[in-house]
Amino acid sequence: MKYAFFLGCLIPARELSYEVSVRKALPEFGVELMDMKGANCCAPFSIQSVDYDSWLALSARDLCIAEEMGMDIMTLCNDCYESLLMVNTLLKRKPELKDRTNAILSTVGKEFKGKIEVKNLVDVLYGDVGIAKVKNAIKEPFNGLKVGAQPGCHLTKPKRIHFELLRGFNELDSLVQATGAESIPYERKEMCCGGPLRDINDDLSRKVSREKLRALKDAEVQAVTTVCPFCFLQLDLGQLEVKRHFNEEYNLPVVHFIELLRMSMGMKLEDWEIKSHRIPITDLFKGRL
Amino acid sequence: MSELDLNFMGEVADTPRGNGILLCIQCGRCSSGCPVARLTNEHNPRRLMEMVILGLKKEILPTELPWYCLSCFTCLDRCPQGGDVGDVMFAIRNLAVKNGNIPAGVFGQAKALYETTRVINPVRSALEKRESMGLGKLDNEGLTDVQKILKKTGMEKIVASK
Amino acid sequence: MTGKAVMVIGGGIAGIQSSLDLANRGYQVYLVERSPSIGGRMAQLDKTFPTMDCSMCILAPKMIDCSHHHNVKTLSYSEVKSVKGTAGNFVVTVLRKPRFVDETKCTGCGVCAEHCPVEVPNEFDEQLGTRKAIYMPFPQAVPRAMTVDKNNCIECGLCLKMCQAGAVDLKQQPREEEYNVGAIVVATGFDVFDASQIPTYGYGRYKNVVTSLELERLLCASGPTGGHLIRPSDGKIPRQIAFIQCVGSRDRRFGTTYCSSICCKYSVKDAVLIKEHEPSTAVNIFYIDMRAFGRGFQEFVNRAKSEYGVRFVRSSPGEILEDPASKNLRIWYEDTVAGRIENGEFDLVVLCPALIPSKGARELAKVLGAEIDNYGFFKASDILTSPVDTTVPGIFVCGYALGPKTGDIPDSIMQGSATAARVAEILERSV
Amino acid sequence: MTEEEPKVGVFICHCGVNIGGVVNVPEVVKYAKTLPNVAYAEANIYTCSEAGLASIKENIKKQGLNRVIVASCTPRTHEPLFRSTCREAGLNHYLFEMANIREQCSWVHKHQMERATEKAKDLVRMAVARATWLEPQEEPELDIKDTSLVIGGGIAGMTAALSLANQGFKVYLIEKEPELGGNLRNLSRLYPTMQETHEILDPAINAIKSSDKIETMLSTTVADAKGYVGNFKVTLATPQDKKDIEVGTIVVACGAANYTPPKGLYQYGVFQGVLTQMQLDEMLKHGKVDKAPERVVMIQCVGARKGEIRAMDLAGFPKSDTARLLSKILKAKKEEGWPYCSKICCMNAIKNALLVKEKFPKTDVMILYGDVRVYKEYEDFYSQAREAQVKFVKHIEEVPPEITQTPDGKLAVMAYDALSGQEINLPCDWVILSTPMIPHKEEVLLARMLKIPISSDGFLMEAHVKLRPVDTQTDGIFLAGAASGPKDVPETIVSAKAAAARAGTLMANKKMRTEALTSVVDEEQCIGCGLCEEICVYGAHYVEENVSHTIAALCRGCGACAAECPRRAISMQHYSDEQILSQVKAALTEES
Repeated sequence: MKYAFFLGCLIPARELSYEVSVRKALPEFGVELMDMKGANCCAPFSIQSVDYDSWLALSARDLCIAEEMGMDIMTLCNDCYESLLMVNTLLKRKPELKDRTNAILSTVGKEFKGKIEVKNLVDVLYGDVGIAKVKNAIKEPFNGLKVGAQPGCHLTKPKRIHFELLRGFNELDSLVQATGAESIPYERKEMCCGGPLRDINDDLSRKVSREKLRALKDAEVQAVTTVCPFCFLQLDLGQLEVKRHFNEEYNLPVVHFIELLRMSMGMKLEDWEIKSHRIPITDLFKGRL
Repeated sequence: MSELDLNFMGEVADTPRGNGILLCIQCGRCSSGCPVARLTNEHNPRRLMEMVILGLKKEILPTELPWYCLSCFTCLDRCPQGGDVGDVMFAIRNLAVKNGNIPAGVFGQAKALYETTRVINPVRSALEKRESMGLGKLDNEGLTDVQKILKKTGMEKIVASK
Repeated sequence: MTGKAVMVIGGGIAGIQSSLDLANRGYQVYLVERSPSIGGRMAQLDKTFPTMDCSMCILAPKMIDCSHHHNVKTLSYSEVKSVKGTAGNFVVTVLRKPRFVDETKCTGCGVCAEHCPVEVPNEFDEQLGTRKAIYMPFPQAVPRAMTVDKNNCIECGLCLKMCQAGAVDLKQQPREEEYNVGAIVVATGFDVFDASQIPTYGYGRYKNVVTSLELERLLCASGPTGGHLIRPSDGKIPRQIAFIQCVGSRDRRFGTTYCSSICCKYSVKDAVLIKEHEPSTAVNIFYIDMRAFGRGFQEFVNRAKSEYGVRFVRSSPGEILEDPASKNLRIWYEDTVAGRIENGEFDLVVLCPALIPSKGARELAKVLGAEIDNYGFFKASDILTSPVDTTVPGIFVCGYALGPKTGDIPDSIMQGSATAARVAEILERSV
Repeated sequence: MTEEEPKVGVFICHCGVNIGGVVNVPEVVKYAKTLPNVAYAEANIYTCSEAGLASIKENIKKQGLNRVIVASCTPRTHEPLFRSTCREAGLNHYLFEMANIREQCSWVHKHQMERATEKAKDLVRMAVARATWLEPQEEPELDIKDTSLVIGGGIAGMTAALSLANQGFKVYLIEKEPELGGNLRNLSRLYPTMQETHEILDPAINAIKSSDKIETMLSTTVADAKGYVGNFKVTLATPQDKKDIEVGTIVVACGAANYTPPKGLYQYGVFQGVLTQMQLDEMLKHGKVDKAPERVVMIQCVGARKGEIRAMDLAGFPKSDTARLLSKILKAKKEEGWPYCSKICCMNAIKNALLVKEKFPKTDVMILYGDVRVYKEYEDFYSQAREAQVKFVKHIEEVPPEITQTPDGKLAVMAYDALSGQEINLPCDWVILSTPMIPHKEEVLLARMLKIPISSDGFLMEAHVKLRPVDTQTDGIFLAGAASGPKDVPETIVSAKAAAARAGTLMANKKMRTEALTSVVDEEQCIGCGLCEEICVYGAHYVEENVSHTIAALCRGCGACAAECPRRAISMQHYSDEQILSQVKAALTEES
């Protein structure tokens, strides 16, 4: 299984451990990640807010690169996934949009044909690799660790697009269960982490992440796992910000799901990766680091 | 007394992703699920749609009303009339930006995209860490293409304006 | 004489009215009803708006008139299989499903049901109450005969032994009968939108979220709780009740974009009823447009507000969450007039679902060769000038088989009579 | 008193919990057995169910009962049912009496169980007392003429007339205007299909003209109406002369009128640009518009849904200046208007809004509403309007919009948007008022002549709002179209065909039985003073050779003549003095 590996910009900038974990864990399942030469940013929320055509063209350009590589794209971040998936779906369904985008892409010698699919880490692990394979790759299961899984908005919404792909957060839940941990239901699981408002309205962004942390705390989870780097940032770094601004302590360790998976497969996290978690995870994952 | 602009609703409806404004029946399913609306009365997607229908252009475009939205699409999934509230918010933001109302954060990301093909770039220490890990450098080969595209779509003017 | 015979398919109030008008006029009527008894949806209701008549009290006399009428032959527990021929001379094959009880002998005494060991949810009570494998859907059923539900029956034969009238015959076979009629009237009624298709309302997952039809059964004297309104989860009397309008109606996601026309009216009626039963109960109606149209209804809403203190909130709630311990429901909504996002705790939530075509209506339309509209209801040949004609000459339609074009019971009745006029018009001319 | 001893059977109903939940039914049964002449008594769960009826029939035969009492619910819905059961068992159905122990006992004394049971016993005792005096009656039989009179040549009247003609009956169709068409004539298009009105009217008018069974008389009204079902004698006032006709049934299709607001309401009649929807429709139809309007504002529910200030939830008032607004609300006195929602004005407003948009695409149309009360599949029509950029704004109805005129002659509407709390000022060219359908004034005269009751809001009253929507209290007279309340075109046509069916059924049977409940004159006692003829509202008495006679078919059994007669010469069949006095005596005897 080969994928055009769409890294995005937040992970290489601030969450290297996510990239490293993916590069280490996925080969175990026979997944080959081919780097996308010259890929540009997926044009997330901020760019879509500025200009519609730029969003279509920029996302479509990445889709063209993957089409040239002849492989489906695999994204890690929810924003990249939503942007590329939406454009891929819109251009396939609406010929007038496709022509409009190809008119812009022609200036850079690219043409969108709509030959590939857009997938994210959960799709690949749950859909293509399959739960059974994931399960028997687990060497040291977490036997009942109480984990709150934060799917992130664009993993499951807008349903209108995802609905046909029958995607929901129960895929992430079953992956978490596969590692031996227990995915604890908590109120307002579908709610946003507040990420997109960061740098636009930090006060509100913190208030939303605080609601999320409060709901997780009420459900008495021992750790939080995320798929989207924005959610990770909001819930991990966010706990420090919430402590400073609202003087509330949650100390909920937050880990990327891929790190949880690596640990359950018996791989050890390196020191710098452990330090990159602002909320210490050392005592929770003793013996596995 | 606020002055009403007759064809503001039409303008939003003709902006890409803005057509949903014509279907809104003001039922309130979107606003009660909106995470931000539950935290502050400043933001209410339903009331914003109502203000667009009324034509309160001056109360919306130059203000921070368009910039409370998380684009988490909870509203869009709940709208019974296919009003696509989430999409209409993007249309309103596009019009706000055309009117010169662009938050610093958004402008920063747009500028970074124009200069480095990425909206967020690693600090130097993170770059060195990557090289030491043997993960290679982040390539900007697509920069000329990105700039050509932004020129064609006219977004270049917005980025270069400030 | 075929010219003087008519087949009415569907034994609800519309079908009954059409049959009565035709029979009183001298036509031989064959009334085909798929379920064990005629009466249709109206039989399930407690009271009707705006007069607060008890639904069964004004329906039962008509049901009995219909079944005792010398010109009406009721074919209950039967379905139309095939139709051949044209207006004035149709040949209809009707499948008489085996009810494993001889209708002529059975007096409906119910002794067999007392001894039947099998107990299953009763469809008539919207699965809230139970019935035995040998059962009668409701006390005033017409025809007054028991029916054996073979896929739940364990063939223990107890009913056979206990029946003094010797009416039980577990070997009964389905049989097909052919009827030669001059015209056909379709009155197949409606089914209720499956509210679980809106997951944020939790219908099917939260016990205390019920549909308005289930509420009617809870309020009805012959219902599973004998008319006492209690919470399905713990049987307590609800103190805080919420009605939510437009669940499925006015919704593009499910193709039911129409307004079902009666939900605003019956929820005000139910609210007033509940307030009469238990004045201390707080009743809230969440609506988008309070569509109490037509004579007498706005006054009814005003009285509900001022006299009974029913609270009307202009809002369609976003989501409902259940407190796992108390099974109470927290509704998140925005009072759009006050412009405030609020959440309230309720111990019973009633969803007012859209009315959709009844199961089998599409297949019947195919059998009849009649067109259906884009909602799946029977298509009127001309909405304005011939509202009760289908696209097939000689076949007419009345009641909610016509879909939202039918408002409430008086509309069904008027359409029933109108089909009688149409039948008379074409058969008079031909004879 | 009939020859054989009265043997009374008493059937007491539980009606599930409705009666059984309050009244101790077994105790009442036991008590009934102790009453004089009671040969049999039993309780049933639902006497109106087939089991109950079967038990009555069985016991009439087995116990040889010649009187039957059912103690259950209201005779209004169930007396015909129990009477036909007695008839089927061979017992004259006037030897039957009901005691209402539900509406008049268990439902009203829900919280005093013992006293309710005592009252139930009293009611049964009274019924048994009366039963002993009951006598068999024969119902007069009438023959029904197979011609029908349809009053009103609008779409309702024409549809009814055509349907009756197609059913083979002769029809007189009269219309007070010089041409057929009624209200639809001055409408340009019809919702929801937006068909031109003449596409509907012309075929109907042509069919009427070419039908040999329909005799149409224009500019004709009803001068007087006498007679009874099957034999109505109606005098028509035609332009030339008076004409008498005899008909079997009458279909009233006189339609409804449009409410014209009083001068000054929303400046109607004061400012030139303030019009009603009908006037706008006419203007659009005849193209009398020179300059395209920049904006049109429509106001819903003008003169409708009034009667009391709606108890809107003012607690949740938006943040704009509450005190000033509350004072305005209190000042908005109880406006003159009709209490009901006339259900066609929302659709009519949307139709006109779409017509304006079609003719002048640039014009901005805004509709101020309280609720958008489209219904049925018309919701798609409402969506179509929104997609055509018609703006729907829910305004605070307690503060009626104020219309002012700007110096340049334009109008300005000031209103409050309930959904955003904004005070909005809308400069516009026209203000269109959506007004309800209201009853005709002439209806009152027609109703008095035909003895049809009028409901509180002025429309003709149907026999039962749910189950007999096109019948009236007077047998043989039916209602079609807007005469019995606002209706749109499809509903009008359905009600017209229904009225035609009901009238047709009656005339097809050629014969009919009517209630035996009429007055009877004892000719020895009667001195021919004529007081009874004077008092009788239904004209059912006439004096000949100074003896008074009853017209059985006309008599509604109200008893006014019997009460008025100084010689006590008149008695009411089935309600003789002895029967009623025995009930009174029974009621007063102390519980033994």
